[in-house]
Amino acid sequence: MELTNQQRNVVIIGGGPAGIEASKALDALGYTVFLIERENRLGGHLGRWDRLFPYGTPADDVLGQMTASMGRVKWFTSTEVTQLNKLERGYNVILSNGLSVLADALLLTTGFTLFNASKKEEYGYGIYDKVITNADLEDWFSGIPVPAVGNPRRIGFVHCVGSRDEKVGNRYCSKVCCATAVKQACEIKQQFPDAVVYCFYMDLRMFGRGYEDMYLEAQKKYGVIFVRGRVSEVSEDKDGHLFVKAEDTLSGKPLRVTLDLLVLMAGMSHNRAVDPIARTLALSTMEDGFLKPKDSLTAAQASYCTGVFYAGACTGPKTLPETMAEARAAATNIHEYLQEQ
Amino acid sequence: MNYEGKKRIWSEFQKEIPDDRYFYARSCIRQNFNPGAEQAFLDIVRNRFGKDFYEDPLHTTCGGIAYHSDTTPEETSMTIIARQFSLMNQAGYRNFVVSCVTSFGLHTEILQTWEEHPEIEAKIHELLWKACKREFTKPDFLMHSSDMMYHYRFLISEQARYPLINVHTGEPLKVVEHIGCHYSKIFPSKSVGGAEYPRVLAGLVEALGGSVVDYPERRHCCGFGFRQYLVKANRGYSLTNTYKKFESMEPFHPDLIITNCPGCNYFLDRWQYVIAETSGKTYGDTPGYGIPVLSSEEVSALVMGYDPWDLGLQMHQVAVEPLLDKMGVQYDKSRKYKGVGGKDLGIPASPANIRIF
Amino acid sequence: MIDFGYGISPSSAINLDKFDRTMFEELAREEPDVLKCMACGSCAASCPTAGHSDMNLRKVILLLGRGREDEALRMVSHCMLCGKCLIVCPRGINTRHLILSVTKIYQKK
Amino acid sequence: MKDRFISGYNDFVLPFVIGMSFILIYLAIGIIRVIAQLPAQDRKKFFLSLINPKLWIINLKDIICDVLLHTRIWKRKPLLGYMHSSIAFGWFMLIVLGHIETWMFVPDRLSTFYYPVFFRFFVMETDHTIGGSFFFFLMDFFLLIVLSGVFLAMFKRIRSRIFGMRRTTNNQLPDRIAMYCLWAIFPVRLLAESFTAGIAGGSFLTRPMYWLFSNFLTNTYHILPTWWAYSTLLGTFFVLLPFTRYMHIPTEAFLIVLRNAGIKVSHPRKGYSIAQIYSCSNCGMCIDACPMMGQKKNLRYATVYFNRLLRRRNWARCEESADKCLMCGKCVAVCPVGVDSCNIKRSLRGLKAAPAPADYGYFSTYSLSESAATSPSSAEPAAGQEKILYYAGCMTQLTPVISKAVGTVLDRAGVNWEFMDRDGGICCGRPLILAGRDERAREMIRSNTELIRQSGATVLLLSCPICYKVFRENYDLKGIRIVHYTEYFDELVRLGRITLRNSGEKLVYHDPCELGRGCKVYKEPRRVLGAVGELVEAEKHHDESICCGGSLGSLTLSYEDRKDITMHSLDNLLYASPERIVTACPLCLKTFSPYSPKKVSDFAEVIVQNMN
Repeated sequence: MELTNQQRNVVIIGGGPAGIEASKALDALGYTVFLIERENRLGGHLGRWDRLFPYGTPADDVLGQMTASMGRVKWFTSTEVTQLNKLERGYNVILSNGLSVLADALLLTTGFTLFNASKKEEYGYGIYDKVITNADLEDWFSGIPVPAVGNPRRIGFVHCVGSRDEKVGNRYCSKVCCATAVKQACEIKQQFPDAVVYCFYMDLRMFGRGYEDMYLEAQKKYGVIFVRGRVSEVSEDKDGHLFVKAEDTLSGKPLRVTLDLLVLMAGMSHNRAVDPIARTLALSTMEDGFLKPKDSLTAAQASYCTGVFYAGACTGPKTLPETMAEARAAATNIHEYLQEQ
Repeated sequence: MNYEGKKRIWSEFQKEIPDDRYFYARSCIRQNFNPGAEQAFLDIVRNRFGKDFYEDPLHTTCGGIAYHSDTTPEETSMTIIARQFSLMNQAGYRNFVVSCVTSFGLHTEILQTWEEHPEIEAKIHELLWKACKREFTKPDFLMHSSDMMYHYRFLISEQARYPLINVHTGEPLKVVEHIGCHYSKIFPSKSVGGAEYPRVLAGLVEALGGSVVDYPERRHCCGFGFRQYLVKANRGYSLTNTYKKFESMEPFHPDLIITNCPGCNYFLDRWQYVIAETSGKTYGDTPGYGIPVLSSEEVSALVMGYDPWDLGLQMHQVAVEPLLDKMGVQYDKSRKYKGVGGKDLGIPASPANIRIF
Repeated sequence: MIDFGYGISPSSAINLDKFDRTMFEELAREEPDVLKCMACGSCAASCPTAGHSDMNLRKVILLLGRGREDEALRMVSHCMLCGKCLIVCPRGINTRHLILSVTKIYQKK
Repeated sequence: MKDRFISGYNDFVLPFVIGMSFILIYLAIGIIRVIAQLPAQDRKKFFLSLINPKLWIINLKDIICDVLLHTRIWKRKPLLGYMHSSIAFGWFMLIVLGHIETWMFVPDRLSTFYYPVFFRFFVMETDHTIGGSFFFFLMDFFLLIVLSGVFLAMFKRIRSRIFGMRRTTNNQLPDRIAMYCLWAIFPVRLLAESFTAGIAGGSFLTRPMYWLFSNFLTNTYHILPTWWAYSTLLGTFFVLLPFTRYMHIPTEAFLIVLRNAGIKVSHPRKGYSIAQIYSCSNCGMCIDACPMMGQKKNLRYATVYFNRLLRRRNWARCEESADKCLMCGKCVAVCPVGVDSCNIKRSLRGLKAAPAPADYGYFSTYSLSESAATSPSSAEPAAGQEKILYYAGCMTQLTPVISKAVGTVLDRAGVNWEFMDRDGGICCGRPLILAGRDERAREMIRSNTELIRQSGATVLLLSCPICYKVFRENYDLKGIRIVHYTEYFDELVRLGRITLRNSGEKLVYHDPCELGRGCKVYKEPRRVLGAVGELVEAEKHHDESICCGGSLGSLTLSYEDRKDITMHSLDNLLYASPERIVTACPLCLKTFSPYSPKKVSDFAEVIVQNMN
């Protein structure tokens, strides 16, 4: 018996940008789409960000535009997958709200979690009052009070916190932190024009269109000072200021500076919430915990498990445009897959 | 500073410390510089707390200084240490406690090496047998004496006669805790509290009523650095390291520095004299005197009411009298330079820039 | 004072807390392009003095921004003003005039 | 012809006398000051030149050609040339003829210097003589010439393009007043002479005017007022003169004498430079010539304004202007007066340079490159055989195509040569000289001279025009021939040591500033290129070629602004639709290459491609 598209169910786990984009695409193809989000609203990390690099687009605008019309997508927030069973064809997904769905295809858009910066003990996140993360600073930009920010005259940004760091188990580059740091450095200069802002970087990975211009602007317009060298340790002095040590690798000399605020550019870690699902479905993961696609070039959206697809940062750090593109690609892959069934 | 944050990290670096029955290995340099410290340690654990700490007269140096000075290969140290373990086995003990941080670091390193490379351990069994016809088994637990002080900190505070409180102001004494590099920087998981915010001395100081000074260069080496001090051409480097630490702690006006390492104790103490005599500068709460530098055992003993001169505190360069006065410790000034049975040890020459009494 | 045959050596570290930025800011006003340097090293690589002196324009810019004026000026004193760095700079910094401005501004010291 | 008044005087001459006295005193003081400010050596040169009869002849010729006839402008823009020479020469002739008339008819009045100027007022015609009519005719004729020039000048103010000028100088208030005076002087003189023609006589211009006016005016009433007006205009003009562009009229002759004496600029605002900047007629020819003028914002950097600012000692703006200048030398080339503004700007850069300490101690670590020092050909050349030392220079290190091609040509020609700076070398010193730091450049010159002398070479071959200029002008390499590769290759071709084939490719040759205007090498590269392809000319070429924009002369020009100049220069080169642009300078090559729609090649590269 030939099933219509509408009679086929696709369950998408994770209501971030990838989930939203894929759900709309699949909905447009006529499938019945269930979008499951753990948090109380759609958007994922995008919902916490204030403005986006490289052009400073407000994240709310992007998210608003994305969620403006969700079509017939059945989306559930504050909902988790409680049980997942592989059937002969498809999957039975039981949700925490009691709903049970027979899914013909499953799309994992579970994204990432922000690296827990307190793991880098030497930076003192959670111990020193004036050390915050990129996400904390985004909160502050959005108007949420962050007392640590205060009225700083000297500000530092530490790139690669929890990225390119084998000691914390993350050997990879998180891709977005360099651009985020430069963006935030400019934004904080807008707020505190007289402040001296330092960026401590290992490499500046300004790979995207418009990123290099942003970097140039940070240098020339905002006078952000770039120091090539990873911060090695942070201490608090008697007055609660931060005493920072790094090597200025370009001059080959140790560098010391006292700061009023230090922003740690926490990178992307794999989302542990996906681990139980991966175990249940016996999905392959990589050594750093991210899900392993069937082929990183030719089948980047496919898993080793029939009917299970990936999109976005669940397979590794991605920028927003990459995530969106993957979501649309996954929708196409799922469509092809369902048509062949 | 968020204390809760520190507690969260401390909770990740805890180790099991057996309460009793240890084989004790001394520090070769400390026996000479501050012999009272080890004597006090044994007296406290044995006589005050009634614990079983065995000390074998046949045990030797671990060879750590020679090893870290690049004069002997690791196998030499391994064999020496294997012999210590053999002595421990012979005496019927399973727990090993060392007095010296370098020694503790070396023991830890060797045990870890053997664990990763059993073939090396097998070779050492062979070498030990060739050298002195001995067999050994590894200890169940390896501890540093400061771990024991930390472990017994509440027993100590129960018996405290002079807690680390300034009797004139009622304020806690400001204590700089300095951890020897080899205690936790090599293997943070083998320590109490880890390498970044070590808990071992901070916990002791808190239990004894003092407050810990957290100054920017707290992680920094005391300056000993083996080759840095031992090779005279490098000695300025050693001194500069220590100087950097003192400059960093200066604004906090500490009353006392507590260390867990014989080398650190010595260098933080003696370099204060050299800094004073070359630059005229002294540090600490009492102008002109410098900051007394005591080991965790000495501090514990002092708190428990041991006589400072019996403890051998006159062996330290920086005068302890201002500290004793702040703690309210009763002492006889005239006994400071008297040896056993009132023997006159002679009064040292007075330095120009740092007061000694 | 006693001479022990060794002593406290001065720190080689760059201490940004002690760096008075006024002079560098004056330079940046006169030569805004100095801020554009991305330390690629093209200038230093093509410099005809390379291998013969310690002149390194990339380092000059860096050191001026780190409060090491003396070192930077020593380097600049070797410059022949030939302009090769100007030709190779990918950010289009007017390196020749930058060098002249450096000597002019820091001469006031 | 005889005196009308016994006294030979009328009050109306006073304004003229006052003005004339003022300007003569002013000029006398000025000349003394300039001479006093000259460096002792130059002063000596100047006085020696005054007793050199050969120089007298040259001075006279130059003064007649440049000051009176403006031959330089004639060559460039005939109409503009006519305008200038009609006023200058015409006026000069009026003065001369006035004196001749006075000398002929009332010789005892020659002692009063106003008399010849107002000759027609002071005399009456007693009888018609051929001689008298002849002079009357000449006077009227030259007045007509001057008037035609004045008319053109007025017209030029409105429509400058007709004279081939896109932009003209914007005048200041004193300039404008003086200009109106100048415009009015000759028509008023015509009126005055016309009204007086009934008494003093006249010729084809003044007589008919007299008859015409007498029909409706009582001429006698107007005689005195018009002469008053004429005298007042002259007086005003003379008093204003030092504060206006017209100061060039008396200064230029002095400049010519100084220049011919061999004096060079040594200070931007003293001695020779004063003569230079006061000789600037503010004609504005340099505005259109300047390659920076493609951008309106750069108009203020035109040399004419620089000269004006320097006259006013506006140091800050002068410095800005001097630092901006590309030193391409085009403004000097087109200047009708030949104001040496590049060197004035250079000396200003030097004057304002921060006294930075230089440390060139490391020069001693340079040696002749390995190959030059050890190759077998470095042995003493056989008698009569020249030994060539090739110095590529800094910039050529960035364009290895040039040095490689030069090497190929030399090898093919079987020349005994060495590469002086294969592994890099000391800068030639020209960039420092361009920046006004001559003192510092001297160390480079000394070290390079030593290296070259050591090599035992008889010929120093250069491919970089920047180097070429400095080696020619600032190095003392007696006994060693200094030659640019364009010249040398031309020689090789003519000696038959290399033969070329003509590919028929349409080539355009770009004259690098330092080679063309700087060293006057124009024909050699063209001759060689003509043999390898069809050589076409750019719209502006030779002396008027346009700088590529990459010049090291400018200190402050941003690379964005340089790009505009490059595009402008490329447009000029592509005027005759060539297939390829050929240049003979590494900097031009490097500057043009990224932006040119047509392939840009080096001279040597083209030779190699077309060598048999």
